[in-house]
Amino acid sequence: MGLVSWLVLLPFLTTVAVVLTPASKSRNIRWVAALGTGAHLLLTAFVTWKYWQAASPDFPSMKTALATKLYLVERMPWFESMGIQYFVGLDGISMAMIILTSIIIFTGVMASWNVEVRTKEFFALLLTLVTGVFGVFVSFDLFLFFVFYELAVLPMYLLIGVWGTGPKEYSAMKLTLMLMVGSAFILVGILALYHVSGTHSFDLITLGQATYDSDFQRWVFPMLFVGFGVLGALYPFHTWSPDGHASAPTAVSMLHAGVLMKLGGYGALRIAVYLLPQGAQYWGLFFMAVTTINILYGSFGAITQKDLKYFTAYSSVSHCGFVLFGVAALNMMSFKGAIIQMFSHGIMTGLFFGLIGMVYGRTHTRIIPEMGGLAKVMPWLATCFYIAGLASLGLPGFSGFVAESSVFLGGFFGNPWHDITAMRILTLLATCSVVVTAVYVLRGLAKVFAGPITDAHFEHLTDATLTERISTGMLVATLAVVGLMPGTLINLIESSVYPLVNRLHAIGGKF
Amino acid sequence: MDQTMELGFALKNAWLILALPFFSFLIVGLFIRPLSKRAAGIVATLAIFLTACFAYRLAYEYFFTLPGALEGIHKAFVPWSVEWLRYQENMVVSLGILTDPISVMLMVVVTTVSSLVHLYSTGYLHGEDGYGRYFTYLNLFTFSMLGLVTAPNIVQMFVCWELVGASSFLLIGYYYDRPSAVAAAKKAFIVTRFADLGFLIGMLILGFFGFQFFGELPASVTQGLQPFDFMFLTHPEVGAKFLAQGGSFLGISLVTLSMILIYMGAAGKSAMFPLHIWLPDAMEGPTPVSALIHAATMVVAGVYLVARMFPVFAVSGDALLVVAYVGAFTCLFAALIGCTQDDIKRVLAFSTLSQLGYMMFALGVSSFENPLGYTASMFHLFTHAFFKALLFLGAGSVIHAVHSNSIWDMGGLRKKMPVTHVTFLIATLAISGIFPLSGFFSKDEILSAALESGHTNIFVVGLVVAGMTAFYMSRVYFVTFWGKHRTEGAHHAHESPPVMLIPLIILAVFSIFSGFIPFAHFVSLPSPHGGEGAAHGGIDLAVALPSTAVALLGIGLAAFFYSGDTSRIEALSKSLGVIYTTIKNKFYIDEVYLFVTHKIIFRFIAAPIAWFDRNVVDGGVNLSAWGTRKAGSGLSRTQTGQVQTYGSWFVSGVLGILLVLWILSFERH
Amino acid sequence: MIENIVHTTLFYLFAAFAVLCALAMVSTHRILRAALYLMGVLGASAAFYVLLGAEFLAGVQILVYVGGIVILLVFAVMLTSSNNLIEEKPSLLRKLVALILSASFFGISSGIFLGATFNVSSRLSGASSEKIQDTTAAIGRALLDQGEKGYVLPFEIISLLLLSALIGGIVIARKTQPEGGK
Amino acid sequence: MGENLVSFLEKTPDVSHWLVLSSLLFSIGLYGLLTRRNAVGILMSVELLLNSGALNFILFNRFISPGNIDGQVMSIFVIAIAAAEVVVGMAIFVALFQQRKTVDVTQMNMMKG
Amino acid sequence: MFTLILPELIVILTAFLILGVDLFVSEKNRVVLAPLTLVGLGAATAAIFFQMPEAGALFGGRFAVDSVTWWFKFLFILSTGITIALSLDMLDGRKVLENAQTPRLRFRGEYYTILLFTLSGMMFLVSARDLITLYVSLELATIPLFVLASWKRDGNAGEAGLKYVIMGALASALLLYGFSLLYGLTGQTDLHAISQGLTPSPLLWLAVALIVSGIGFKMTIVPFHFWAAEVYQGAPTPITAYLSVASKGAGLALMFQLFFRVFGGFFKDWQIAIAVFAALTMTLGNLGAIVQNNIKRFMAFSAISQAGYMIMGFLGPQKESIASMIFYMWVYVITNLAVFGVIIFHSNQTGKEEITDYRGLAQTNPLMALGMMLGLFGLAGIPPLSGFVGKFFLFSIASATGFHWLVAVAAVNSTISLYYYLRIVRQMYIEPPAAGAKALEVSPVLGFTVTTTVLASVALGVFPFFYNIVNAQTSGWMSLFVK
Repeated sequence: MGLVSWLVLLPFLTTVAVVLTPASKSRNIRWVAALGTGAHLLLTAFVTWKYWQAASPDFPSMKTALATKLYLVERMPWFESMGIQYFVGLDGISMAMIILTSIIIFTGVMASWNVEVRTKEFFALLLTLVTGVFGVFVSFDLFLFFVFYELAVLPMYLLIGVWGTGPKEYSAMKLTLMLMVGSAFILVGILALYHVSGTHSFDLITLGQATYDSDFQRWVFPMLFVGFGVLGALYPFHTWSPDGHASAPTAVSMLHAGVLMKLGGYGALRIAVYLLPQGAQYWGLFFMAVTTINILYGSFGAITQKDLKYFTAYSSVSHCGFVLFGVAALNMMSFKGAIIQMFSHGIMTGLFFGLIGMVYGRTHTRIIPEMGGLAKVMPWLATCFYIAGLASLGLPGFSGFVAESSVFLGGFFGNPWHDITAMRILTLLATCSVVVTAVYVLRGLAKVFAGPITDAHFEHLTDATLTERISTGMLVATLAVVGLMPGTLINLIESSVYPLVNRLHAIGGKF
Repeated sequence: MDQTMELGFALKNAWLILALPFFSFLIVGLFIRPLSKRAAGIVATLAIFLTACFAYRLAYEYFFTLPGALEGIHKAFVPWSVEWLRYQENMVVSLGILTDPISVMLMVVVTTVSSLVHLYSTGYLHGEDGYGRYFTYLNLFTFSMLGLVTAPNIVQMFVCWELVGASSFLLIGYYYDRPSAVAAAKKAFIVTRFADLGFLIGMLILGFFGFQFFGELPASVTQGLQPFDFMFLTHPEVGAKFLAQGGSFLGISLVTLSMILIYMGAAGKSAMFPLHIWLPDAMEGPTPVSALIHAATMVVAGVYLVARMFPVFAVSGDALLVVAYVGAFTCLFAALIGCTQDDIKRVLAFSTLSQLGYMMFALGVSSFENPLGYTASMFHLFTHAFFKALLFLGAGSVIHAVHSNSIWDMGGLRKKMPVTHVTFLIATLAISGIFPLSGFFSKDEILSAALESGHTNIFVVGLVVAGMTAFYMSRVYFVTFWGKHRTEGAHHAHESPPVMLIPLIILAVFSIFSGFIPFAHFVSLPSPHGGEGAAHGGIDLAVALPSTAVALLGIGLAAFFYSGDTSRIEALSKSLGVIYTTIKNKFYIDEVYLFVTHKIIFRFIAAPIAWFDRNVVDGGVNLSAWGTRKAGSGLSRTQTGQVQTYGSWFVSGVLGILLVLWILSFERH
Repeated sequence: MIENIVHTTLFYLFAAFAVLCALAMVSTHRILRAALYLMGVLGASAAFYVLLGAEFLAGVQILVYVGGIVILLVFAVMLTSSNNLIEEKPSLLRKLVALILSASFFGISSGIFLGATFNVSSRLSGASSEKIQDTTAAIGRALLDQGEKGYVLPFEIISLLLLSALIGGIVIARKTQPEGGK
Repeated sequence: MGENLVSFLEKTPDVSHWLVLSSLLFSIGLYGLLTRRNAVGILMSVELLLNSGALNFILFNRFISPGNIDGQVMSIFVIAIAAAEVVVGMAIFVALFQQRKTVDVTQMNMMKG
Repeated sequence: MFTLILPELIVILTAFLILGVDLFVSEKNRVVLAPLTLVGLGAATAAIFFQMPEAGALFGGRFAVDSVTWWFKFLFILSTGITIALSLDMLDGRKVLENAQTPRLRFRGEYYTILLFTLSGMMFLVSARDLITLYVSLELATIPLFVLASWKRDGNAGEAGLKYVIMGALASALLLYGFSLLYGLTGQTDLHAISQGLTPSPLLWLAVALIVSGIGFKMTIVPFHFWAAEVYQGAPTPITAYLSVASKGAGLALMFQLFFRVFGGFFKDWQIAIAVFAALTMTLGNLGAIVQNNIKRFMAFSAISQAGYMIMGFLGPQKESIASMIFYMWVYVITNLAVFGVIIFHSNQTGKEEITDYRGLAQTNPLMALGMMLGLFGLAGIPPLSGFVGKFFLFSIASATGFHWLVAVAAVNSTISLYYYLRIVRQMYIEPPAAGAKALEVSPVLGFTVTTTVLASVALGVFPFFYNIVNAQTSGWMSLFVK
């Protein structure tokens, strides 16, 4: 059992521990979950350190590398005759995602401190879900990847269905099914890759060394991209997201918008673009156009929303559009931007949903026009909300700016395979969303927190509790740290982005 | 920069100018504020005073100790920088400090005004709930503004640009339970954000070409620089390449396009027409904030940006023309509105707009051949900071006493508030351009720059506006301080506490004497071929006499209409009819914006998209689910329970397979 | 070749008889008559077997089929339709569907049969050509032979089948009221 | 005419004639199976089907591989299987009749959908 | 040599033993029958393991044992054993609620005997190497099931029996006709000899079509699946389970026998047809399941769609095809039996079979609900359950043979199936229990059976051990028949 396996095993063991804790004491269950995820946070820190030690000497050489290089690798044959392995490891991108997930789940547990209904099942499912997420980020065997991928998606059904609000069954079903249809396409793609490569292996690195003819790449790439795109809220497959998020309980929204939606972008980059450079070159512009729609459409859609969660969900559609936009733009900066955006949006939207949950827990409404003046009674939450809002509109000093500016630069700088003018026009259109974002974020925030208190019973509401402060504080701090010192994240991921770009240039070709 | 050169303490440790306010912001915001509001104010103020001292020291070292400084040669260099954001190789944005004449000058201005405003605020906001929060924001603003001023590259500029926008937003919305303040804050942010979109896009274009040229230019040009650095972008060879290879879009050369876009950002921040609408509303913030942000420092950031990018603007002559004409128009337009407003702060706001217009067109009319405008603009920026801050703080003092913003609620305050009165008068005269106050010098320089560069039409506008400025400022002065008190508030008004008066006095001193600084010696347009441009100071009588004359005329008119009873002005405004109401309503620009945003964008874009999403896209998803279910129930109808039907299916299945196999085998064999 | 003529004539006679019986069987409304017609078809089949040289089979056919199974079916008719021996007519649609399906099956299959070439044994030029003479003994031996040509295994399997059909039949048809029903 | 008939009759029926006959019987059986409303009638049609299957085996045995008796043995088994099927079917129909008082298959649609 | 047929002999002897014991013991003491049966099945399993490395033929080549037969036989024995374990509560009646509407099943001895006979039929089916043995053993594996399906002797059981017997007879007749044509084409009954003598011709396609209908009936392939819903609904629940696993397994074995052994030479001719039927079967099965309310009917459609996945393994001569299909069959059997375990537990206790009757089960009987959920997810193919792994391997075969569209159809179908499986999960987990619902009592046997099957279903997916063994033993099998 190596370190990386522990990253997956620890949440699983926590799940087991939660299951074994007597159901009568919900307090104990919470503590078990908190300790487990807290320990995971420490473990992640340690692993990051280890990763850094192992990887940093290679940084210079990665600039010309064509293959992703992994560290802390563990390999074990699994279904040997099919070439399926238990193959886990880390590179910079997955390390960043692990850090993100670890933070979000810890804060998510903190934010669900007041779940009293069927507490045990709740935490067990939540931790199962996160086990899957960690698994996805560390696995480099596509079979294993897919196993974890679905494991991460399914618990959502129950989490939303049981602990959700509103039309929860409908939303839960819609979410699950749409994501599953997406994963169905991924499955087709993975199998096609496996057989066509002739490598008899699902190992990403090995598959990366095979050659695929360009016709094949042309049809498999969209399968994979759309398949992952469903989870990444690619237009028009995003509609699970508003309903799903609106119905989900706090921690689930946090985890889902914060981490799960990132699996989409991660997969698209890691698998679709990495393995099928020519496919990416063929389809890049098309997907840039689609994601531009995503970006603008999401932000315009958010303007008129009345429900805070719908509001945030649409904003997520817009922001996740940046991730996929960056992936589709196919250059160094856009890739980097996409990855940073994943991280940044993860933290930011986690914060958003956490806060919405906390506010909802107090006001019992999420309808924006019904609220007002809450800053007076809950200054902490209001401050955090403002910070999240400002971060979401890409205010420099928070991570969103780093990400979005990278994506814009990447899109604007273009790549050798697509018409530069078209790319620029799309980029400029996408850029326009920063204004729209400002409009809806500020309108929403102003209505909810500023102005006079609209309802007498709001007068007696309390500010954040200790756990809530820990949770929100951590997220805010992360946003600021990455925003103020983007070097931390960039150094982590940069060496792993090089191979992606180098491959595009090496295995290129004009159509 | 010559590495062997001995740097003084301040230049060596230039990072302190950012670090002091930043850490003060963090410490005050996170730790002190929750413990004690009072301590928060004190610490924040002290930190900014310390920063101001440091800035003075730095300015001294820069202007007086560096080699060649005394001869009037002030080279730009970066005493400190660290890598901040690495987009990719050769595309690194650093966090650093650029010292050149204008940045050092602005450091002085910002820290001075900021520290005085901090001090003033300790009195002005005494006992309010958000006291600690206020100082946190103020520190944040100071930090961001200094970051903007010292930015060595355009990205840092943009970053801090956004941050000052955000802190301005926070400060305008300081009274967050007041809907008008919230709306104003929102408006300010969104309008400037919209303008920043232009900045951002312009930056993308510049960055792209910068990056492209970076690889093509010899190492002597790119040495130690990055594509986003001002020192690179404004390099003459880069400009030449821009002209040669920039290409064009829709018939406009890309360099012009990008500079106009960047100017859009500048215009947003500096509230040029038609992006000016946020500034008058921004007066909803506490008055010291208006003094600091919306008069003295942040709003001049646009001017500063244009000055910073001046060589590139100069490369594209058209962009400069845009700057000049928009500036001149705003100058006139705002002055017109200023004459009709009743809210003291709004009058000041419009006067700020108008003065910013001066600065802008001064930049717009200058060129490497006629570099005077550049100096003049910076000079006016410098003097304006002081007298406008003074005006605002004075107005704040009055408002503090009267508890109203309307000038018609005041009156007769000259006895009750002597210090305020005198300082306000000084500032009024300064802005009106009366010799020997500072405004006179800087405004004259602008006017003569316009005249000399051959933009006579702009000169005429400037001259007219000079008179109007004198008129509306004197109007405020007379209505506020002369006549009888019109309300109870004015009756019970009394002088403000010393912490508020001291800044007034200090600023008054600056307003009087800053005009005598031989500004051209320090700040002048760096010529493209090294060395300093031949900027000449001094008074051009051909300009000074008429401008003084119109100023006096304006004051006289104001005295005629407003010093005593107001029936004359009422008659005049009535006779002007529609024109008067249009001007009073700020030409209905706000209404147009409101119409566009709410009626068009929200109703015809956002709402349809939301509807489309819920009904068409989501409808598609639901339709597929519905279709599946329908198919299921349709299919279950074939499950009739009739065994013979099943048998029929069975047999037809056999026949079907047979046909399939047969047809397939035809194809194969 | 009179043998051939007789053979052929018999074939067509029995074929016509069998087909007519079969048609009558499926179209009569009286179920007991249907049983009778079935008996006719099966009897004709026995004749076919004789024509095909499988005399033993013909005997088995008469004994088991006609004598056993059809009688069983008649019992079944008696036990299940004591009061309505006349069957109601099937619906037109059902008849039509059945007609189309069975006709197309017949059309397609006979088309295939007529067009197919069989690997017809060369030894078979006439009815009296050489073949296994004593089929009865051969079948008897084969059924109990464990070797290459033996059928002891399917024979045993079929005995298990018959046994379980017997047990099952008894269990199901035993006249007991089910518990817990209505 | 007579000559024609004789020459026609002189040619003994060939394998395809037999096959067409069995196919015809089979199709008639199918028709019966698909139209009879009495379950026992259906069972009778099944007998017809099985019978034509058995006929096939015998005729193939005769024509294709007269050297062995596989086809005939198969026919014996088919007859046995037919018997077993009838036994079981009869038992089930009788039991059903006790419950529903009819064995009309068109009424056997309590479970559907 | 004798050991080759030992498992079958043990099963048959056990059947006779049960029949004998049943005659001589009183009703009360007949509880010993079940353990006896299970012991017999255990012995047969042991015999299979005992013979395992040995392969060979008996009875002049009519009966043969090879690597594939072991796994099928083992599977049949296992599913029979589990079925018996699941029937215990209904037969011995100790745990059935007194007012439950489900009547107790009677005639234990006969029940076990007939089950064992069908089991032996299936075992012979796998080992049969000539048409006659194949057909006869197929009938042995089918006809007694008609009886078992109407064992309850109520109206629905009778109707189920009627439909089953008529459709079964039709299928058997069509199959027989097809066999006769095969015989006619070659003059041989030996499967290997037939496969040598066949050449593509319309007559062959007619034979194949007729044979497919027979197989389709056993495996419930569209459009031969219609009987399944009603028979599953009317049959006693353990028999439903048995039909859905063992009978379907027998169908798969039959298909192995015919499509690999006999038609293996020209798989390219029927490959596309298989793909079409696989797609049709899984789609229509799934669509049918969406609207069902009765859980057994629902499981019938679920089983139909599973058959569609199973036959994907026939798409091409991949090395892994055999192992994949056997593995999936195993997985499916175990998972399906786990689900049926819970269904039987529930209907024994409540006498209800509607999906909505499962509401709140997670709160009254959390472990059973968990078992049900895992079982259903396994059927839907959710990782890391074995159902996913099995499906993945099957999809892999389709992908390897170039049927990417079929993979897409199958994968989307998995999603549809998830939709209806989630309906049950929703009832169990999301809906609150009915007012006053108490925890239902779980009998030890059922509890044990469900637990072990669920665990096995998880373990098969997580640990490659089983698949590796099957694959190692069967990977060369197909090359004998398919070129």
